[in-house]
Amino acid sequence: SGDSGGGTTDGGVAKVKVGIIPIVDVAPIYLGQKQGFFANRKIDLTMESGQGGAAIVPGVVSGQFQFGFSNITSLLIAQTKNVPVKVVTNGVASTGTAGKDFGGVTVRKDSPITEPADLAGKKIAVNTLKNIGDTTVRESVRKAGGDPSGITFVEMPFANMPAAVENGQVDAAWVVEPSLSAVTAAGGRVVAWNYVDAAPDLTVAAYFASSKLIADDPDLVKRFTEAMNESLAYADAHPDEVREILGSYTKIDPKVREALTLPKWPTEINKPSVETLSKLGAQDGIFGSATPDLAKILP
Amino acid sequence: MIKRLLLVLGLPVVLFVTWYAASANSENFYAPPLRQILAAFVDTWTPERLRADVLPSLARLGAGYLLAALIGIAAGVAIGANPRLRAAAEPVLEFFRAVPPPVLVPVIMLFAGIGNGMKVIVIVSGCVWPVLLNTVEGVRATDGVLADTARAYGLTGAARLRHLLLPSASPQIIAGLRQALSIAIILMVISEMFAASNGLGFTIVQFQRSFAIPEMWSGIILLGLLGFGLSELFRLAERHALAWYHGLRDAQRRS
Amino acid sequence: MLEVKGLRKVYRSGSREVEALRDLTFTVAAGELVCLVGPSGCGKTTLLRCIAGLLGPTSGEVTVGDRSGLAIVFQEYGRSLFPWMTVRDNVDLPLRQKKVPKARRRELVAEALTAVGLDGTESAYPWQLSGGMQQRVAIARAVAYEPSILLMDEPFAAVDAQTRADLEDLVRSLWQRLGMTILFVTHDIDEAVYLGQRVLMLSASPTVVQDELTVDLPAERDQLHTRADPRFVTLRTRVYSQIQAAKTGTASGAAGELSSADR
Amino acid sequence: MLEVKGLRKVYRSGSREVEALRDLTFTVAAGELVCLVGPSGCGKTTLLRCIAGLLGPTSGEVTVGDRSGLAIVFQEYGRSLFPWMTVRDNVDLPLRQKKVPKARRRELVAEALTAVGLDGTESAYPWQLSGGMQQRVAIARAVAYEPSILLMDEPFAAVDAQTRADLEDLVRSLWQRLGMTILFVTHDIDEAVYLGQRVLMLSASPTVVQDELTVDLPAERDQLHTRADPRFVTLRTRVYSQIQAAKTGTASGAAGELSSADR
Amino acid sequence: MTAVGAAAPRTAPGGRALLGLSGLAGLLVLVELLPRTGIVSDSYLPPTSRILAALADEAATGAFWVAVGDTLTAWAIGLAIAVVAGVGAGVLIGAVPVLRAVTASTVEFLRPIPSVALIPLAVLLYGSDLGSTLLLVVYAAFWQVLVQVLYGVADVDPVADETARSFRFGPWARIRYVLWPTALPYVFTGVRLAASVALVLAVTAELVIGAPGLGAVIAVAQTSNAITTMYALIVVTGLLGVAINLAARYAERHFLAWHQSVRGEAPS
Ligand SMILES: Nc1ncnc2c1ncn2[C@@H]1O[C@H](COP(=O)(O)OP(=O)(O)OP(=O)(O)O)[C@@H](O)[C@H]1O
Ligand SMILES: Nc1ncnc2c1ncn2[C@@H]1O[C@H](COP(=O)(O)OP(=O)(O)OP(=O)(O)O)[C@@H](O)[C@H]1O
Ligand SMILES: [Mg+2]
Ligand SMILES: [Mg+2]
Repeated sequence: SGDSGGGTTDGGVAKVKVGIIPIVDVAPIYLGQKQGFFANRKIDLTMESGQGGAAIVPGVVSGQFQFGFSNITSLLIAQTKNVPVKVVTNGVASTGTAGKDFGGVTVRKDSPITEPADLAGKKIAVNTLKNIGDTTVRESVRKAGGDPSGITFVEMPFANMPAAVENGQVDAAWVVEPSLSAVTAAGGRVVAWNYVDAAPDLTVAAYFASSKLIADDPDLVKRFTEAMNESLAYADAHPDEVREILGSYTKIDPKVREALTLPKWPTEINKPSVETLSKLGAQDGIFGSATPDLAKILP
Repeated sequence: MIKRLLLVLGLPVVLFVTWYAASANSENFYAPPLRQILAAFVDTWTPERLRADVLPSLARLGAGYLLAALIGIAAGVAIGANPRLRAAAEPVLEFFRAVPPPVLVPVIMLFAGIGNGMKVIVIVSGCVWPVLLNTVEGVRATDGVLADTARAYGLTGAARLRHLLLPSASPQIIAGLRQALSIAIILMVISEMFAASNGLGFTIVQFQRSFAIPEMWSGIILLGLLGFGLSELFRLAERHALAWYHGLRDAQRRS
Repeated sequence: MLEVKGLRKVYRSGSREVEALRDLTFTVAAGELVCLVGPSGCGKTTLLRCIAGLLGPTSGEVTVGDRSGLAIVFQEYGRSLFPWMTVRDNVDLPLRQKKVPKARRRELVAEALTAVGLDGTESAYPWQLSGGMQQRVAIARAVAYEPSILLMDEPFAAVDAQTRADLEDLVRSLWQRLGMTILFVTHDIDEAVYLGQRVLMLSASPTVVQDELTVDLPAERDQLHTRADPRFVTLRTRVYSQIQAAKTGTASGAAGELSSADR
Repeated sequence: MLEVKGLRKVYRSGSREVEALRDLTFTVAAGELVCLVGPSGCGKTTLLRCIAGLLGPTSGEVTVGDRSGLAIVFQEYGRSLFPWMTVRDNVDLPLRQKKVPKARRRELVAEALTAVGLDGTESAYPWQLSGGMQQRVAIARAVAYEPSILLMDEPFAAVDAQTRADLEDLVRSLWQRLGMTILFVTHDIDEAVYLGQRVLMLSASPTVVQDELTVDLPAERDQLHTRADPRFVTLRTRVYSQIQAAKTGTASGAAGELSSADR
Repeated sequence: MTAVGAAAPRTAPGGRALLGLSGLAGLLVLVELLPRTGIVSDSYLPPTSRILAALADEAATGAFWVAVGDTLTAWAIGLAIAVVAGVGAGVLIGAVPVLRAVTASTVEFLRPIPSVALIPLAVLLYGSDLGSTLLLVVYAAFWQVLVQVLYGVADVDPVADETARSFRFGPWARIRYVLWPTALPYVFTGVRLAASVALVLAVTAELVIGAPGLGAVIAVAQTSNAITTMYALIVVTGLLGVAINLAARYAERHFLAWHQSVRGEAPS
């Protein structure tokens, strides 16, 4: 079925499906939908929540979804394999402030690890191997003067990390909100702010579309991008509304929702930070022998 | 021999040729031409790769499967032979049976950590069911006259188990073991989606995530080949273990 | 010793309810050989199952000396053999359960199979044998067991006349040699009279003991002479008429009188 | 019409090889009632299976007029009944397969069950019946089918003497009424002589036709008088001695001469 | 001396249900005690009481019931397709020896391919609609039924089959009256296996792909670190499994009343 570029149009209104992961990062699109930024541009938005790239990217490529949400490193990998997708606008970015970011490397209260360099040679949990987590954590260690080559990364869902750290199954875990709050609430400490260490104001994720849609229906892409940018800006300016909207599509505990650290939602993609991620990835060998062509993946 | 080879390979060859032809000009990123997949197969599954990824998987698979067979048969006999126990245990077992492994894994991780033990338990947790259910049903279906004979001659306890219940349930137990084999492979893949750093399932999932689609398909083909190879082994074992049964069933059919 | 007192058995399954046995009372002394006859479906198999402890009575009581020395030959011989075992193993298994030493077991198995005329089939599976051969395996199994109580449910139904005669003599000689208690169900009236010290006759359903008859033939019997004995003929005629009475439902009173006068 | 020519059947399974039938040749004319006797394990069941087309001969030939009108009562009566069907359905099913109209089917089923004495068990399952009752269900099924060729493998082995006599008369009256061809395997020599127009005697393994005997008794037979007929006694004695000869392996020559002089 | 008196009454059907409930109750108590005694931290495995409270909260929302409905719909349709296809193919393949020989290797090749590996394919074809859930459900459940049917068909009693042949039953009648009833107990086991596999895959597909249903709700709970809610939802899938099994058992008692396994347990 449908590789129909802009979805079915009904009185000029385009039905648009967006593949997202139901986490804090995508709050702007929900907020924007609520504020009518998409309806104003004749976009009838539906969110399809998947667990990650494995479900979202094929959906976008085949036209089942018009847009998707993915972290930058995954998109860079996709580019090296010539997956026909392209970024349309920014998704989410690091706050750039150590101590106040939405993700970091945590350890148990009584852990001997106190600074990033201590992570060398340890076992660290990340949500996906060979992706943005491990490359940026290595960079933190490297910058602190440690040797990242001996680190063992273990893959597990964020939700499991607090327990794994607590039980000593791993020495440290890279977690993001809301699991980060759970760890610190249980007395865990953050020893490294990997996003902050990797690059200033790191762009973490972006919205993308298939090359086919971009070629066939540039107007829809333009309208979506505008609406998205408006949403991003609105979210950045209204943290309270963000915390409120989280209650509608996540099950984050209301108390945690009030306290958790929100990310930044700039409308511009921080190109140098993407270049850094590309360099880090290449350094860690996650692109194989290829190097991502940034011009082909970024707008 | 040649006839058997023809029977075994006939349909697969036809299907592969069809696939090859149908996909030759495929533009779809996720459904590449078989040509590419086969090329990727050769490049990917080098002997080192097999040793590093397939061997650990097979070890976990073997351990999980054997454990599941043991538990399934032991518990199945106990439950099948004892209606009260069955009444008490069945709802709890059905409860766990309905919980999907991907959501069960985190719970298992709580208790079993993240090492090989966890993966083996995940395999067991999934493939014990067909063995258990079939054993229960097989034991329940033990012929009444035969059971009476055993009782009359004082076959109780272990002897009853060894000489009556197990052999008479064996056709169904074997059916369960057969089912469990392919489920074990499936769960091997699922278990390696969590906290793994090597293994066939892990590798396939990595390929999937890194958009190495021909390599991913080659991994799926390897899974299929693995399943086929194991089932051939199984068939040989079954021929041996159920010789009496096949003889009995074929006795009059062969004319 | 075997004692059945007021035994009643009702089968209930779903809405169907069958009173297989109404009220049975009789005893079999230790070392006695008693034959049991009765119309088809009157509850003979049910009775044996109750005696063997395989079926609980609905009411009444069954007392058996020592069940551990009890062997039974089922009417459904085919289904009572283990299809996954060879003939030898089928006969051997109960002996192993009884912890008979290996050498003795080998001896017993070989003897029993020879006695029933099954030499050379030791390593065949039951389903490779003819019906009569299967039945003889079941007999051999019981015989090799050297039971103190032997229950046999139409054990010779599937064998030819000559083999049947041989097996009858086998049962009598075993009985005399080992002094066991035997309860023998048969449809063949001549066989009942030829074999037994006593013949118990069951009525048609609702089943009670219709009559019993002491067989006052000499202990030494043989196929030719015993069967030609005029006393034998009288006895068999009496059983025959009793059974016919049972089938047609004639009250057992008169006939019962007749035979008891005979004892 | 039924013709068996040079029939040989060897069972092969694994290393075991059994020559069940060596060389059988005989014919049964249309509408004839022939009884078949022979020692246990000599291949009678195997022969019936070959005739019914359930088993291919190793060599030789079996010609049967029209197999579509053939019915068979198996020796393993218990296993030949479908446990998932009631007695009524077991008897009815072949008729449905034959596309007999419903009303007629109901009639045939009821008649057949009454004839074998099983009124009132229509809605029971086979495993709720006694051995003899199960066997009678199998007989009723064959009888209701109104076959043109009827093969019966020890069909009365599990029923009591009186029922057996009744069933014997039933078979003869059906045969006379419907004019079917019947091949009847039995171990009871009296039964063979009482029922048949001819008795075929098989030898022990290696199996050949050892002898055959024409039963020159009047067509109207009844249990009391026929069995008392001196001719009957002569005939049964002859069959008995032949079978004994077969068992002990005596060459069939002399005995064969004897009986052929008799024909 | 051994004496047998009147038969002791066996477990009545009501008693059976009671036993089953007590088994479940035991599990609940265990889960209550594990965290309470500190064997595992209650933030990772909350006690039964908290899970049940969360379950009650969930059950009060309409969205929850919609999700349950979605999951059950996908389950029922997927299972129905898998059973019909599995039984049909199984009987056909089982009854025709040549077909069996020809397809055996292909079946063994396809069977161990995990549904999860087919997720990209499913998304490619159906996005995150019901279709992709169904594809995964049917693919996984089909094999369960097929293999059971194949073994069941092989279990036909030769004497019963010969009886049918001797009465000139056609192929269809032999399947209908001999092969099918023999295979039925195996089919029941197959359907029970398939029913839970279908449920497992319906939830898994929703979890990973995000098709609407319980799985999607679980995914949200997981990413939101809402552990208690997650367990509550797992309990729901488990309870669905118990309910499905109850229905299967009921059907079995009805359709297999003649079978040794059922009649053997009738009170005697
Ligand atoms: N499992 C059962 N369920 C219900 N009824 C049964 C069951 N077994 C036997 N019966 C009934 O009990 C009665 C006695 O059966 P039983 O097998 O004891 O008879 P029998 O004397 O051995 O007959 P036969 O000589 O034909 O073997 C019969 O009417 C039979 O239908
Ligand atoms: N399926 C089989 N496999 C191997 N051997 C068999 C098989 N069936 C029968 N036989 C052998 O063939 C021979 C003849 O068997 P068959 O059943 O025809 O004898 P029968 O004359 O019917 O005997 P009975 O009177 O005891 O029923 C026997 O020696 C038996 O062991
Ligand atoms: Mg009986
Ligand atoms: Mg026979």
